[in-house]
Amino acid sequence: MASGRQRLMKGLGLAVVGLSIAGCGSDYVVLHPAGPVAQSELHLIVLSTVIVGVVILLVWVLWAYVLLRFRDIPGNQAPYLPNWRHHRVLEILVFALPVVALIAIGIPTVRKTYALDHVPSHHPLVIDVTSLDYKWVFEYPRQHIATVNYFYMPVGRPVLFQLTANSPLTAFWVPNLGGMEYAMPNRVLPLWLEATRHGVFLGRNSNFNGIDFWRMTFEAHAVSELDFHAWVHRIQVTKPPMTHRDWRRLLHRSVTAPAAFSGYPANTFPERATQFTVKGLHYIPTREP
Amino acid sequence: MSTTTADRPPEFQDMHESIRIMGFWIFLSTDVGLFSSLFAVYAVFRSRVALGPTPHQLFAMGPVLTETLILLTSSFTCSLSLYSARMNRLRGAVAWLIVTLLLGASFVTLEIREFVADVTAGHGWSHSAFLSGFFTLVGTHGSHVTIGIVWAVMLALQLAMKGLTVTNRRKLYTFALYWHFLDIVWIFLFSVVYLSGMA
Amino acid sequence: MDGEEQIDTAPTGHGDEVEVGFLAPRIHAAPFPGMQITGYVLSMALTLAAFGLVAYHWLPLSSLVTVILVLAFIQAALQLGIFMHLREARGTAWHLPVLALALFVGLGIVGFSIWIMLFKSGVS
Amino acid sequence: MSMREWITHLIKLLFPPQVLLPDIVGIDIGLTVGAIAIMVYLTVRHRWGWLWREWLTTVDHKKIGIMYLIAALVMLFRGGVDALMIRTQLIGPRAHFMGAQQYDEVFTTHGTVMIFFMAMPMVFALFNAAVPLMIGARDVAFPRLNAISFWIFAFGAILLNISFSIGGSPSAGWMSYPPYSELAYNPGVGENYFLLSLQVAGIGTIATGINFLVTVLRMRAPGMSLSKMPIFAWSALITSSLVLFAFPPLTVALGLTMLDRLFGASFFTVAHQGMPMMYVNLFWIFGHPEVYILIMPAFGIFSEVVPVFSRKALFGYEAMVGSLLAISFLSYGVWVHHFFEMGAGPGVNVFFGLSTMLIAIPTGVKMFNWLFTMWGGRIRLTVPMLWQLAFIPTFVVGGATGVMLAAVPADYQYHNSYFMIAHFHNVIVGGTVFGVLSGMYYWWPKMFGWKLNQRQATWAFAFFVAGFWVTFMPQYFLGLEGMTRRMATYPAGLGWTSLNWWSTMGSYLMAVGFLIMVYNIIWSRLHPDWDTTGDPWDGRTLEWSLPSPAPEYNFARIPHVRSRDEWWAMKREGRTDDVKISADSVQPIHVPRNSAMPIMLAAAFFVGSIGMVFSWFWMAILGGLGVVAALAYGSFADYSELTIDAAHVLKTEAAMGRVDS
Repeated sequence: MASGRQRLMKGLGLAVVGLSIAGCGSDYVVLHPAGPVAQSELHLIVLSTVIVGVVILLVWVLWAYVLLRFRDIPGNQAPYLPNWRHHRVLEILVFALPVVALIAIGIPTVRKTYALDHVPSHHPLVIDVTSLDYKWVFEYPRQHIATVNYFYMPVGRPVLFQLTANSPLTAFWVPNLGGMEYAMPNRVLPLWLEATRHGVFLGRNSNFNGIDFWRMTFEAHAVSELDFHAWVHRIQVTKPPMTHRDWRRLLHRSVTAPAAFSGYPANTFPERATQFTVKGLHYIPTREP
Repeated sequence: MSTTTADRPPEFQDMHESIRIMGFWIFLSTDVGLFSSLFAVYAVFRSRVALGPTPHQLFAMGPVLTETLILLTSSFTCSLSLYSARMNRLRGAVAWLIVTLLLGASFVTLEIREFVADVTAGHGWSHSAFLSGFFTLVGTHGSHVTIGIVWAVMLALQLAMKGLTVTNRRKLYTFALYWHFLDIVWIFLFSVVYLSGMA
Repeated sequence: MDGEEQIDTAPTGHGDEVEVGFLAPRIHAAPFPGMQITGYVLSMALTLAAFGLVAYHWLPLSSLVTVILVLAFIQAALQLGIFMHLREARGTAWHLPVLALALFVGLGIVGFSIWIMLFKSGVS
Repeated sequence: MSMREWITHLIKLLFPPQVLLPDIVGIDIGLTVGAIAIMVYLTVRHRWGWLWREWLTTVDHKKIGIMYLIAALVMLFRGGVDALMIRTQLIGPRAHFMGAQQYDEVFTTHGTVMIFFMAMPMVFALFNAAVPLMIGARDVAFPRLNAISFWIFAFGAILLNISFSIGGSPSAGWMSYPPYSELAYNPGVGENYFLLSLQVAGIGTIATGINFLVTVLRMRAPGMSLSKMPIFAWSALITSSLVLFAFPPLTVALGLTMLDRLFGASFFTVAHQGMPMMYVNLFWIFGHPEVYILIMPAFGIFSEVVPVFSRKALFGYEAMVGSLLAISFLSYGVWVHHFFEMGAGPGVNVFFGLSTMLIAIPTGVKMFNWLFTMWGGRIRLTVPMLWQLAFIPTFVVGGATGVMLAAVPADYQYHNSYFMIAHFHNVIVGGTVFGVLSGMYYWWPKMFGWKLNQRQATWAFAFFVAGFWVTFMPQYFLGLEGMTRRMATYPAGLGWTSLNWWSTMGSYLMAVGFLIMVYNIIWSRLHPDWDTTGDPWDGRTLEWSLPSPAPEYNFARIPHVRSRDEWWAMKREGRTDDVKISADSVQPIHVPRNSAMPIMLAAAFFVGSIGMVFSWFWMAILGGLGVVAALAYGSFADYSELTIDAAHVLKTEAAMGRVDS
């Protein structure tokens, strides 16, 4: 048994070391922000981790000390105080400690929550996002192009995503760029993100919506402003526009490959809640042209 | 333990029965939670009428006022039933109880007629979130009243069979609590759903 | 009542200790149902008043709903106090704090739900 | 080949992909064979009458507690097997141990079973076993209602558990968010099973809440004022009050979904302006108090266990009670932190984020008070205390990550990720499960009259706790790597492989711990170590003044309570003879009679629910009529109490040496 236990302890030790090494790896997408939103959120994550880490450590040390000192073993010299049940200073202290920790976390929480609610630009790039069953449709209302399961965004310019769903509730999440928001039927929700470095960032639906939920991913390509315009132009020139037939095919429950269109029917992004209807398993906008 | 039994109303003289009354109060407080949730649903869904009627178009004030007055009167007769029991008048208690349940039955009848009229006019509850919320909120109250009527029938039978026993006094008291509670719920239904909808 | 003696020596003695404050029970007994009649008249009056306010548009819409709700709460209090013998109990009236909590939670459910469902996200 | 790859390979060999059909057939055969075996045993041993009289119709809180405990352990097994299936599926990238549909069903039942049919009954088992004895009562306030609660819960659990072999399992997650749970996306009866089983079990739970609220407030022994009440009784009182107002919103949320699915209403549908977020809102108005319903009893248990095994009074009793009250009060106002991502705006999010953080204050006070209770004590490392000692360093991590999740913008990155999964398993397993297991080992001698083998129990503890850390700590990091919950599988190359492998190994360790626990129970039953003193732990509260197990009337003489830890005080002041009775003062005792009504009523609920699940409305109406009939029978029947005469009481007490000569 002893050797088994040793092996277990060794395994545990390895796991801890492994974790701390991996902690620096780029797989930790939340810890490697590529934009100001994720950066701001990471700042709060680190701050709160450090503060609660101090509290955790304090409790662990106190726990270990109490456990070692006050064991019920013969010859224990530690004082035995069977009726010690109050200590004014201690009681105030244990009340004050969490209060201080919470103030330290609470103030930046409030400030950041309000700050992240405003797009820091009057002319953000607008992308209308519709989540369909197991795919994401991105529509650029100004450029009038549409893509499926991937999109391009210029580095250094805030992007306003308008999220909705013509499917069950989903959540839009690009960990490198910043926090998620639900995409839900009957409602359009705004979310802004910005990339400050080039790269391809993996995004996904984080809210369970059916058997192919785990495959409902997309790629966010952050490129320079010039490359972005070149990309838009290329789509406009080389790709066909989305037809109603294409749209209906997207409404089917399926996983599809990335695609792009140089235009899309006007009523595919429902701006008003009454535009949602459901017929069997397929959803069609009410206002057919 | 200093209070003497004479200080207490008859329903509380037996310790076990007094505990049951308290339990019933607690049950009513959970019903507050139930109706609050339904009111919250209704309040949020009120403007979500889709292509169906708005509250203003749907409600007819006349029958609702009649229903309200009937229910208020039944609440009064119910209190008289309990009063008679406390005066040790068995006949009065049973008679007022029967009046109460008849008034309750006429309330439910009027409500069902109203519902049937709405549905036949094409305003079934599947047409909008508002209609779903409305029918469920009012219907939940109506089904509570219906349960109360069944309860009152059984209670009247037991009173007639066994008279004003310790247990029957408690049962009448808890029934009265239930009935008045439904009256309170209706007052809020009347105000929040109907009067605000008409305004 | 055969069990009278047993019941008074029953093991549930604590509940009989009358505690001070608003949890102390109150009992009213009257030879004539005056309270009940008063309650009935008042509830009718309140209902008709609320109805009149709406039917004859005696108030601007903004304050109308508030007034109607206030009237409803008054009437609920009447029902509780007069018809439901709210403060009757044996020993401490423990149902009072529970009802107060129910009211608090109920108002919280309705009020917060409305607030949350406004979707006030300001990004635009 | 490294050891890790080798083990993964072995698992894949043992469980080839897509074994869906054989396992359901296997379970069906197992259930049938098991049921037949039990029936044959009962018939051969002539035990049917005994089962009916002693257990199925009992209204005795002690027996109901035991039945809750058995049900909870069976459900722990079921939910645990689900957990192992989930973890096995995730052992490596693209490890197709089962298909996505089956995976969805498994995680749905795992969550539902663990929360509603394992943790809740475990808590109620301990309430039933301990609370009336602690407060010096002969029974709960409403014994027959107590039996009704149990049987309604039991039939609700059966309803959910038959779903996977009859008709189809629910697969929309334990929260069942619409519109995915609506008919359009989720046809079939699986979701109906979910809705009905929780609805039925919820009725039983509300009844239990009413019962224990009234029991604690009205049934205390004379002299036991609120400020002299054991903390576990306080936690029962507060848990009950949370049940009262948490469950009605759940009832409404489930009921409205049912109306949508079965009767074409439009509450949470996509069409007709339904509003799915309203379900989410109602669900979490229930859901958040629910997690405190689960953790409060654990707090109560630890507040009993720590003083007993530290031989010391509880530090800061008033602060402990105050913090319980504060937590319960705050828990009603924090539910939006489960869906900060719905776009309710910064005002709402900040309000609910800060209110969530506030809960850390009373919780922190409790943590430190337990540590100060041990300070200056003499700590005995018995099994209940070991669970408590494991709880403190574990739960502080779960609580601290809870604060991190409450920081709104940070939550935008944690939500739905494995970070959040790790957090809530950290508090529910590390808090509630450690707590109820501590309570189970603590009150086991009182419930059954024999003790569990300490050595085996310690091994079970070691495996379970080690497994817990290995399972859940990697999941925090998986969350930071962007892995979300409920993924049926995942591709390689995202860096998730090794952490998932460790997590799976940890779950196997926990399974070993559970198996040892079961072995421990069976072994200890076969080699009973009888508790002849009634006070095996040198306890402090009144239940230890009784013999183990307590006689059916609990107290022959109701104690008159003078101080907070009354039994401890009696022992210190040499008043232990107070619990004895004298031969001439014995009085007959009235106890409630057994009743078949509760099980019949619950069976009627069950029949009606089956009717609703399959939309056989004639059957639903039949069930409803059965419910009315059972209630009417209960109302009209004359329930005179059973009188245990004085001679019998005297004989029983004398046999236990509790009569003053």
